[in-house]
Amino acid sequence: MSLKHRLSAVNWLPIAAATLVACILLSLLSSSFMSYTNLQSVLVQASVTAIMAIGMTFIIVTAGIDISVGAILFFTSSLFAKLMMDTGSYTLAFACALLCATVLGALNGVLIIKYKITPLITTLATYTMYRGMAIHLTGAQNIPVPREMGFLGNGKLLSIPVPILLLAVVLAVGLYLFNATRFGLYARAIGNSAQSARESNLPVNKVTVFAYALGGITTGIAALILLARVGGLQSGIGIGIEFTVIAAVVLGGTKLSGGDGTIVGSVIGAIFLVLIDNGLNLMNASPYVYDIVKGSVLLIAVVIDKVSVTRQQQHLLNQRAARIRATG
Amino acid sequence: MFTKQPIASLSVLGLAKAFSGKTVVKDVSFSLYPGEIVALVGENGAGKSTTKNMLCGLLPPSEGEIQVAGQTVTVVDGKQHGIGAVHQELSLFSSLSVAQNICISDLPGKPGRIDWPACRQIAEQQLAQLGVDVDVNQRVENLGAGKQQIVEIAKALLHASKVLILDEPTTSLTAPERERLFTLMRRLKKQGVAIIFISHFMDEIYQMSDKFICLRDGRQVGSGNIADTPRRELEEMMVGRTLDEAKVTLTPPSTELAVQVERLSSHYFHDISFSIRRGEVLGIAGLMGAGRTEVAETLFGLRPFEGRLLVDGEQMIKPNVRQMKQRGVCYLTEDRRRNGLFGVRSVKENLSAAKLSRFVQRRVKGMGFRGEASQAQEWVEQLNISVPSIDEAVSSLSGGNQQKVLLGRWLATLPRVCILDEPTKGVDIGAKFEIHKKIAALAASGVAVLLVSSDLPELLDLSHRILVMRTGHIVGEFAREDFDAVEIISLAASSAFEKQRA
Amino acid sequence: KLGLSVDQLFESRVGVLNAIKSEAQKQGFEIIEVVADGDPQAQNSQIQSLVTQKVDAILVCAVDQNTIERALLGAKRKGIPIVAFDRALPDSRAVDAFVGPDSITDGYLAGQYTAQQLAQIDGNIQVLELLGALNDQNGIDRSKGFNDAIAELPNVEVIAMPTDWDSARALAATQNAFQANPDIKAVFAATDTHIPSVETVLYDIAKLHPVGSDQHVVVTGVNGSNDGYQATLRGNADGIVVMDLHTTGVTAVQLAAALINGESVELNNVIPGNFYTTSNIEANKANIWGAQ
Amino acid sequence: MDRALTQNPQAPTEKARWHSWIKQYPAAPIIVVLLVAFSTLSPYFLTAGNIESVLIANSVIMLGAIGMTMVFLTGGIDLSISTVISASAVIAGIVMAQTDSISLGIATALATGLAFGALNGFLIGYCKLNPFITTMGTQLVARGIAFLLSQGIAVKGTPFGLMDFSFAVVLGLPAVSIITLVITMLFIVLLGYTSWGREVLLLGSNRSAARYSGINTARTELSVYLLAGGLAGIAGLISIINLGNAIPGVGDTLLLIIIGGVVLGGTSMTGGEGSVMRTVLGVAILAILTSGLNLLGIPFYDQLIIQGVLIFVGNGLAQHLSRRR
Ligand SMILES: Nc1ncnc2c1ncn2[C@@H]1O[C@H](COP(=O)(O)OP(=O)(O)OP(=O)(O)O)[C@@H](O)[C@H]1O
Ligand SMILES: Nc1ncnc2c1ncn2[C@@H]1O[C@H](COP(=O)(O)OP(=O)(O)OP(=O)(O)O)[C@@H](O)[C@H]1O
Ligand SMILES: [Mg+2]
Ligand SMILES: [Mg+2]
Repeated sequence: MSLKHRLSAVNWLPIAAATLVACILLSLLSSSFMSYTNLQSVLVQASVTAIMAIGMTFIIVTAGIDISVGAILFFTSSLFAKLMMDTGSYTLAFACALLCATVLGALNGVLIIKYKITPLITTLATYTMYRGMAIHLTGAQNIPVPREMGFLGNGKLLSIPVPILLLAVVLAVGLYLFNATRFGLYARAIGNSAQSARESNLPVNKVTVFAYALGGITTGIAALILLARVGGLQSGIGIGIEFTVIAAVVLGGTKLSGGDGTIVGSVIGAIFLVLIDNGLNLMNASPYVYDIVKGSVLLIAVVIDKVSVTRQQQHLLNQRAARIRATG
Repeated sequence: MFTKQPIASLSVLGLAKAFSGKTVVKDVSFSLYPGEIVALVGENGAGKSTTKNMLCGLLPPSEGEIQVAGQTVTVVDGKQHGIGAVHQELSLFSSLSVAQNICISDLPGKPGRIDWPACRQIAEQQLAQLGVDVDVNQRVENLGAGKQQIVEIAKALLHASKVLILDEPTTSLTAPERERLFTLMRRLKKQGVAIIFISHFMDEIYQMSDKFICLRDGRQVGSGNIADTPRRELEEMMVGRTLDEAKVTLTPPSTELAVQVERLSSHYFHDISFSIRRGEVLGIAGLMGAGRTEVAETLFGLRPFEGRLLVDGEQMIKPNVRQMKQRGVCYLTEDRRRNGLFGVRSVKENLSAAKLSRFVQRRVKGMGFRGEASQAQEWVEQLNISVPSIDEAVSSLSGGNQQKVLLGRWLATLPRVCILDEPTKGVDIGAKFEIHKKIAALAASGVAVLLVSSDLPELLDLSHRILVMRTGHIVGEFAREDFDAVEIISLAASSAFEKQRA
Repeated sequence: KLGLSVDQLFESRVGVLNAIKSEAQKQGFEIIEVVADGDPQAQNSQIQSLVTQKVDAILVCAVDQNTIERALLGAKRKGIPIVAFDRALPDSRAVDAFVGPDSITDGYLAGQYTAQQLAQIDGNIQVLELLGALNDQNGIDRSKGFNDAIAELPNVEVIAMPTDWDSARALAATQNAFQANPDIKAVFAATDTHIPSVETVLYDIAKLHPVGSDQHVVVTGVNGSNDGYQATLRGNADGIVVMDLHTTGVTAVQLAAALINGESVELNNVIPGNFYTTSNIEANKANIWGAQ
Repeated sequence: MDRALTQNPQAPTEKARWHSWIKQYPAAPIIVVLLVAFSTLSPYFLTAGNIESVLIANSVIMLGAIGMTMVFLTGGIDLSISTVISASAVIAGIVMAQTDSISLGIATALATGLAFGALNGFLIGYCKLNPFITTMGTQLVARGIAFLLSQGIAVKGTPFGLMDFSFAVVLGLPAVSIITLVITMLFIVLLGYTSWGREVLLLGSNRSAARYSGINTARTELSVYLLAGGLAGIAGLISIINLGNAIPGVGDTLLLIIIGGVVLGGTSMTGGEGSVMRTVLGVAILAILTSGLNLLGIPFYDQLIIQGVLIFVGNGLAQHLSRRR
């Protein structure tokens, strides 16, 4: 296989290119952009969505979707804050929160395979349920978390911010699961064709539940980081983040129709989305133009993506044509 | 038990299957012994694929008992019981690589750590056995239909240690690949693997199998040794009536040119020139991957090209499908699942899809579909499509019946130029003959037909002229009086031999 | 029977609701509560359903001040008195009484304090303002009040960042703002629940110095949540404007009761907020609804 | 011989017809159950006032949902419907406030919706861009425009004529419901009984096959997003009628409700299967559910939980009914 051929299979290249372009543009537009601290803070800001996007990638490659992650984040944070306040035990709170996030995620998977309702409507239903449960739990109160929690949000280990380290760990695990394990391969296979997967005797149900559980646990980790960074539970925290997460995944080159995707792409997608906000903030843009700029940038990004993919394909076709001409 | 025979690899007793109350398979009982090839024959919709699905654990039987190696099992587990199957509709994962597809049900290495090099190696071995050259790192979606079928076979062979079920494995294969498959089947047979072979090609069945089981309307109507059963008898057992003499008569074409192709080139072929006259059937032979399908699709305005394409003497510049349809051109795709059928939609809608305006009620322009149902019903009867109702989703039809629906869609447009790519793929013998007669009649009525087929006898029977393609080039042309099967195959295949030598 | 129509559930809203409910119980009213979850159309139909259920008075906090007029007029025609709370309905012909904060003054109080603190600094002074939702009148008014007050300093540049009341966004915005303008001297949060986020950022860039230190960044906010209280208590924040949610709630029920009895009441009942600083906040803990 | 089966298809039995009807409208039994439950539990549920307010409150959702149904039928998604509603309302509101002309307002609302629809349709149909990201982009642009033009606050100065219209009653129903009803019927016909509608369904069922059958997939797709945009425009205008003013966030909260209604009705997101009638039922479920739970005085957060649970219970019920013979 030629290098070109190999590259054409790397579907996160377009978003990486778009991100690079965005970085160059921003460093021209704002002198403070290219500073070490700013780039670091971009990564820290992206960590929450990026971690969730890694989990979401597994779900989307199975041709599923999870609208409820925002609500899982809300519920998990609520549970954690509540437990912290009531018991003061870190171990208990951490364990319960992560377990609970995983279980809620897995529950989505179980409901999807049990009721055979499309993932969208299933997770839409659980979205309202989880959200209701979270408000029920806290009565829409804000709950502060202890200051030491802040370590998760802005502490440093080996002079690298903890959220970035966590992102790196989740990324490494995600890459491994995706590329080296049966689960990763099966997930892609199921997304390609659930029918064929069944014909090939793949454990469709187990893989589905596991994928959603992964979505849950990554959301749990993200929830704890976010909670630590904003210093306490706020009612409605995380609601709406699902669209950002899905957008990061799709921007990263994962097809919503399933079967095909990359973990690295999702992380770059999340960073790209944060870059837009970062740039607008740095340039002191009027609060009213944020959405317009963000929307336009998204549109430009998909166009760039399309153009580059089309050009790659065209190149391969030309190669083939040359081969055929040569045999004549 | 006093039999001297070895234990049956697989035996079934009174197997039955009903879909929401409608029985499609009933009273199927047979035993399958190691090292024997059993042909499962029957018309389209007879229940062959459904039986296969029950045998490999995809469908739970409504009634009956399945024994694997003498043990009664409730659910068949392909991997555990050593049963592999090639499904009629490809069950591949298009965005995974060839190697991943082949090994997916039995990956080397630990569950938490797949051994990818080993996986590639296994895949290469499997493909080498079949004697085809496919890059195992290639994504399956980049392969043509023929190569996909090979991959599917390679995948099934991997864990078919005891029983292998082949559901119409040869529909997309050309002669050399078929031969390789047969060689392989013989080898497996020697190794003691029992094979169930489903096919509509009687030649193959007589060449390969030891025994047969015949289904008709879901019931087992006969079984026995192939050697003791004359071909005619078996055919009549399948269809349940006496068959007419199977010979189509061709009428000579007119001199009027319907399609002219001059120096046509694209990414997939180079410098193609030919013409088709009204009333002529022009066959194109070639191995898989020769680019026949691409030429056919280009003629229908589906792909960009360089060169000249004339329909009725009028040059088509950057045509699209709609323009070609307006000129009376139609194209029957070889890949019915991907490019042909609207799976969840009804048979009726599938039949009318290419000619919606035909059904439009005139009173209010563009509104309503008066006459759609009766037209559809007419075509269902004409093509003998076995379907409970025209409102049934087309995906629940048997493979051969799906093919007939697709054919019906295009015949309903009353074409003047008919491009047919593997028109009888998966169609049973009776229906195939009917379709051949229809094609001949179409030609006789002045329609120009371009026939692409991997079924050489079909080409020889039906064509006035045959072009041979190899790797995107036309390498030969035969007039009907010079038809020579051996020469056509060797001309089509010579590149493959060259490649092997190199 | 009292009908209670609420825009959305969040901490300070729940604070008022609790006050309303306990006062209603004291006065022997039954409460029928509906929540619109931010959807004005839903609130319209919910108010109508309250009318259908023949409540004696309606207490309403509008999703959007201009869009429930139709439903309110419907109630009015049935003779049901209407009390708006928390969010004023200035142009309404249907509302009989309003009780709630004076958001412009609340913002002004915080701005005034900030201006005092920055008065000695020469040269260009940058002030970060974390806006509320751009379509929330209280958010808009707090911003207006704050900007009016701060404009009294000649050399101030206000950098406004949208947050949509979302702490995560507030956090990112603060972080980015300090990257672009490391010299920001003061931060104003439209809700003090964002102050912990501000603390996180200041800590990150080693600028978290308590009140009184030279390098201290002035931090103020409006609301009265525990977040704001704790931050002020710690001295990371200078002070917060605390809304009197309890009085608001109690007054709302009292107004409704009076209207039901046919008494005439004051149309506008503003419950002013109080500005508490690090020095006096602990002493006033009892007056701060969120303090724990 | 079994051929008889194909030649004279059995007259469908009463049971079989019921069976296929339930399959067609999986939402119907849920509606019946909910209606019975709520009307017994709350005396106010079936009052004219309540029905009227439910109808009015859901008119905007219904129009958005029709658009979303068409888009889903092609296998796409349109996240921008909700904020295009807002943008159309704001732009039309501003035009009406300036000119006091209702007809000009209607024209601008429609034009705004169509413009966004055309943009979506062009990018998705002709440039073959990913519908999710594309419409997410236009969603943000539309939202931004709505907020920028209105500065976040309601646009006042709606002509009195339009206000009066909100109280108008035709045939015992509020006028806006009549408009919604007429448009709904129009689209039932358009999708179910025209070749355009058939092309949309075929396209969604198998895009490649549609191309091979000579359907102009790009143009069909463009028309679908265009119409969805147009409907969002009208919905924006209706929101002004209902609310009296144009507000910039009016549609924003509706996205999930619209998607929920469409999918609950039984239209599949993967395309090719569904109908406007199903969506009517799906939207009705959500409308009945929210209204009923409110009347029962169930706390907001418990309503959320109950809604979620009922979706599963309802679907289980529908599946059970359609499986039983
Ligand atoms: N999922 C299903 N639901 C309903 N009916 C089905 C389903 N699958 C198959 N059938 C029906 O069962 C009958 C037998 O189908 P089957 O696919 O077994 O035929 P076959 O013998 O393999 O035919 P072919 O030679 O055309 O492949 C057909 O009439 C078909 O319509
Ligand atoms: N979807 C596709 N994407 C990329 N390449 C393709 C695709 N389909 C076919 N090809 C390639 O085009 C060439 C010709 O394809 P194809 O197999 O359809 O030719 P054919 O002569 O019609 O053979 P067949 O006997 O299989 O019909 C092959 O080399 C194949 O790999
Ligand atoms: Mg079959
Ligand atoms: Mg071909």
